[in-house]
Amino acid sequence: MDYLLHILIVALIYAVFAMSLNLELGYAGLYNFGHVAFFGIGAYTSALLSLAGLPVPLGMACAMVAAGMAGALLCVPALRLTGDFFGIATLVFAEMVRLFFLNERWLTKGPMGLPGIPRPSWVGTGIAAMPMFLVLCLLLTVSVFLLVRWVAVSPFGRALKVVREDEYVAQALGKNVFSLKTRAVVAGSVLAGLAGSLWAHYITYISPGDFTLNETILVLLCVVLGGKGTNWGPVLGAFAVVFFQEALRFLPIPADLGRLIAPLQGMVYGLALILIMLQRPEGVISEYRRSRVC
Amino acid sequence: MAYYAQLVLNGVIAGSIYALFAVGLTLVYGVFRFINFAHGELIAWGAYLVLLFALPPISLPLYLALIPAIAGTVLIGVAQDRFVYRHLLQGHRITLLIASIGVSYFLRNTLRLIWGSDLMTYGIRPVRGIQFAGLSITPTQLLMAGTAVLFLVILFVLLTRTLLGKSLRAVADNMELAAVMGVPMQRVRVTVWVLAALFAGVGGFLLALDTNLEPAMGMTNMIKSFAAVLLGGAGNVWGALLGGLFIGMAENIGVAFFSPGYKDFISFALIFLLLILRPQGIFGVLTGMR
Amino acid sequence: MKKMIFLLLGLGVLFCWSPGMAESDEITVGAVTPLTGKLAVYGEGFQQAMLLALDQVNARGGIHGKPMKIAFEDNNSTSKGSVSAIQKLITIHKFPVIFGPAASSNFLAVCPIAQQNRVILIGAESAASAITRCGSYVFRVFPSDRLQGKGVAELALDLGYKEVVLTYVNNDWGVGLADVFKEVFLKNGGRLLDEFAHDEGKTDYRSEVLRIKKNDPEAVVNLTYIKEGATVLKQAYENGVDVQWLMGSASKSPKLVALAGGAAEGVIGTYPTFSQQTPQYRAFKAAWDRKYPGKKLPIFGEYNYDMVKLTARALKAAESMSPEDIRTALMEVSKGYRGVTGDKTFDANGDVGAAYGRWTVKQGGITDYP
Amino acid sequence: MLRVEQVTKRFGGLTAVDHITLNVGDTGITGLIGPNGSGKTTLFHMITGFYTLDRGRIYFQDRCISGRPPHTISRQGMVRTFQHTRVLPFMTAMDNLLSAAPDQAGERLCSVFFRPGRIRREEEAHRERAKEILEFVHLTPLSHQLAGRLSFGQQKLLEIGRVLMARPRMILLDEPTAGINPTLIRHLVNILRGLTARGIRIFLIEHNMPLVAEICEKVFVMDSGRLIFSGLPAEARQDARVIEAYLGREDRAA
Repeated sequence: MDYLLHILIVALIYAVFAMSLNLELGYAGLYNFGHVAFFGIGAYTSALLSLAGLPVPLGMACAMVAAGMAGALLCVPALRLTGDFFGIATLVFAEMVRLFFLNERWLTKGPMGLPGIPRPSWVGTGIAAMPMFLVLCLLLTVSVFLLVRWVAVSPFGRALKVVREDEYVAQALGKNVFSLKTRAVVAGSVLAGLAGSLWAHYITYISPGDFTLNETILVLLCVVLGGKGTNWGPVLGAFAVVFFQEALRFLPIPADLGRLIAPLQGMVYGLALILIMLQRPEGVISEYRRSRVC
Repeated sequence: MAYYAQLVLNGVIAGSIYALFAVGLTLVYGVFRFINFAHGELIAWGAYLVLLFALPPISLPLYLALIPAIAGTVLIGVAQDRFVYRHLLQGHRITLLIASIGVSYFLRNTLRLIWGSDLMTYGIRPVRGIQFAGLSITPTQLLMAGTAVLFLVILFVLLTRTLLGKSLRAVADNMELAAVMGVPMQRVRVTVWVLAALFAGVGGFLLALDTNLEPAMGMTNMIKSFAAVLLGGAGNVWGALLGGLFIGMAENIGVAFFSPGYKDFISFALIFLLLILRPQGIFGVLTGMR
Repeated sequence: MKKMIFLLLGLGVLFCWSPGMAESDEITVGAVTPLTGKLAVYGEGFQQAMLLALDQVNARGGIHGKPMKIAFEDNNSTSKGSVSAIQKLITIHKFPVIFGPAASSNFLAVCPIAQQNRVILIGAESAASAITRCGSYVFRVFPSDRLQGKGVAELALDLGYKEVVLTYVNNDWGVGLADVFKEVFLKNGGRLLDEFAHDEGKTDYRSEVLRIKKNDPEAVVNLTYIKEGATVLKQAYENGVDVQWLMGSASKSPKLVALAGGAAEGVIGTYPTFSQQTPQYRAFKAAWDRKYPGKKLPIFGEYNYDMVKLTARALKAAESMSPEDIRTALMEVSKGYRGVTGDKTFDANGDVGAAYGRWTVKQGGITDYP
Repeated sequence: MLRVEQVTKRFGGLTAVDHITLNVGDTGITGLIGPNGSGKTTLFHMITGFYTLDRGRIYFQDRCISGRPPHTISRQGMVRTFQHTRVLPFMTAMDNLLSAAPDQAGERLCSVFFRPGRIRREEEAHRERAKEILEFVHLTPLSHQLAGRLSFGQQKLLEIGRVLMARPRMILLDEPTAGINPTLIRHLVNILRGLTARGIRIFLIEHNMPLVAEICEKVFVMDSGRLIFSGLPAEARQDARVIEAYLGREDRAA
């Protein structure tokens, strides 16, 4: 069942991506609408380096570093903004990054994209590599999950939540809000870079069109549907979103109505989103459920 | 010289369209504090409904078809509120945002279900632009800029001179306080959506008149319209106009100096810089709605 | 919680339920088609043309008496969606033949997957020259960019335009074509006054038009799509830019004229040609009008039609339904095959040759340029 | 302890705080009173670094703190509450306190990964202290309740507990008794007295005059951004300018 393997790999990569966003959105309360930029930076860095002959693991490490640095770079100006303004600044930043990929052809080959990105040599090539790639993704996802959880329950995670709940209180209690947020964004970007690099090595072809606002929206959905600010939420959300999208392919609709299928699917998708937000806005897993019991 | 003057003029026209879209967004954002992703779909629906009434079997002339079309758009706008947003106003803002993404998907795909994805047009013949002092402008463009300014003036008068407008501004300032003070919340809410949909519908019609119709036509200009909102200061009507003009001019003048592939990049970079240098919006000091 | 379980169960059932796998009394091939997203505009037409060919195949007894079917998978017009779609078609349904997605970037994303899985991938509208090197299982009935880029350059030179402005849509198709054009044009003594990309999907190209006007060229080579092309033409007309427009194949559509009106008058372009006088074309046109009365022929519809017809022929000729046998058969039946779009003989790389014709807009209609 | 010298804050044309100079010595509880809009809260914001100064300087324990960001000032031992209670509603009472512990090693990402032992020991210690403080403010039974679900008065207490957790040398309280019932006020007064006994200095804004007279050893009175009186509470009641500020607005306007 290579198809199932494929979906699992995609879901795992999205889980990493979603967890990285959750660090910013869920824990630190930062509305990052440009998270795909770091995914893209990770993907391009890793792809370009490994195409240039660097070993894949080294490329992935560089991807994380590059994404993290980009995150830090964004923070210096953008974190002076709060709420929606930060959101729009990040959104604009992501579009700028995409346009850079699109227009700097000497580096990225522009809209032609980068084909033939190698996979790590030890996972093999072609279809035979799928199971090993799944193992790689699984290992990385589990490590990221444990890492994020470790951070979330640490005093650092708690301080982030204070910042999320009330920045003034955080300052009054001696928290350096700017520094905390910066570290959250950098950590989130590093993990997004990892997800992006996994993506590039899995798909083996990337082009600027893969890193649009739509991707940000998708990963935002994963986080919010699953439950932001929780450990399992983003993972669950990523699996739900990926599986739901794939499941739509299996809806038995007669081929004659071909023209109608796609819009109908889109309508169902939209309607499902609206209903979930109306019925369960805090996501499948609620951050506060434990306390509600007592 | 005429070259640069023409670029500025093009920027002004493009900016007035951004502004027309931005006003609806800024009203909704000012009162409900969320970015309505589905605003672009109101724009598209406005344009398509005109087409519906202008084509057989109804075959109204365009300017007459505009009336039922705008009414229909307003209906959709109010329905958005009635069935979705209204129930979410108490919750987290990100919930509203995601719900509006859902509404956007739903409306856009409904559009595609009915009319298909193909490009459509009102079938207006292109005409030569009016030449004036070396500048060229088409009647449609004049109409666009004129409508944008006219609507903004009407809106400004509405907001500052009428009781309803004043209540609206009160709600934008502080929703809870306004409710306590006896501002008719229901009416204000409906008014905001009617106005937002009205602007979107008219804007969509004008955009389609200038170019063509496709289901994603509203989406394309959305990011910049929202940037215009923020540049002008959220909830500030004049700010939205100036913000829109600023973005329109920036990207058009940029074409002269950079590769047009970087057209968006220029305007985005400027938005980014401005956000950081003047987070209260470039025109934060001007008094508008708030 | 209960709801969740039911949901999961429902999903599980959906996954296990897969059409076409159990039923062996029909021959099904897969198709990755842009039904949503930015290419959906074209996807519908591709699909209709494929279905038309399919009807004809089945009306003549299908494949050895078994009806042929096409399972369409949407790709969202993205490379990610294309990969997902082809993974499903290959691994769930195990179709031996898959019709690839439009847009070269999407096609290039799925090529390696098809090649590695030894599944035949056929494209009907992907022009990028890189596809030539995709591998032995990848075919296309659409000629490579190289031919067309050369064609446009020759067109400009033939018409005596030595100095032109070049603009192209900023995507894989436009950039690829522009590169070939530039190479050939410059080598043959041409000169570019200005060269720039324009964004895909914009509604306002007035400043780009102005940049053309500033250079005051006699001719502009505008390699772009229908929507962008129509908008540029219209806004250039409004701005009083009167130049000879030279365009590519992607904007050759009645839609261009419908959108740009009089502004499209006199445009000259190249397109991979095929005679509209052949019996094949006339039969196709008649069949199209019967099945979709009142509908204009979609862009690249003829290629999609030929692709399905040719595949059906190969399926009939193949010794078994294994991709290897079908591949051999495909090479074999293509030799000298004359479809609607002309000679479809595959070369060793799975490419076809083409003669490039020239089109022009005259009195609101698209006709051949003499 | 705290010296404010010639500080001024303007908002557009309005001067909210006008050349204020005051010295909060080593007194247990000091009050800051004045009519609404006289600039008391603005002054608090300036002292704690939330507002920048247009001019003047502020010294805390003889170190200049003006121009420093709020969190640095807080770390030097001057911690404040807000006029409207600001607990962290979606965190438990316990977490509210724990998050206020000063100088936590666990808030540095490196230590989170590389010094887990030290963090565990620190957390243990903080937890113990938080329990003591909850006991002190009588919130022990509610320690695992979400702070947002506590009653208004309980939130006030939690806020004071949270300030304590930060190990302050001086606390700035902005209207600590606003909106709470008399019983709770007594409770609060006891807590404040307990704090001064521990050597913590308190500077508070208060409208409840009898209470100010009861607990404050010294008061400052502000009116329209100016300091009009400083001295003993009992003297303030007799001071003509103070009386005028509270009652005689019309006379002055005329």
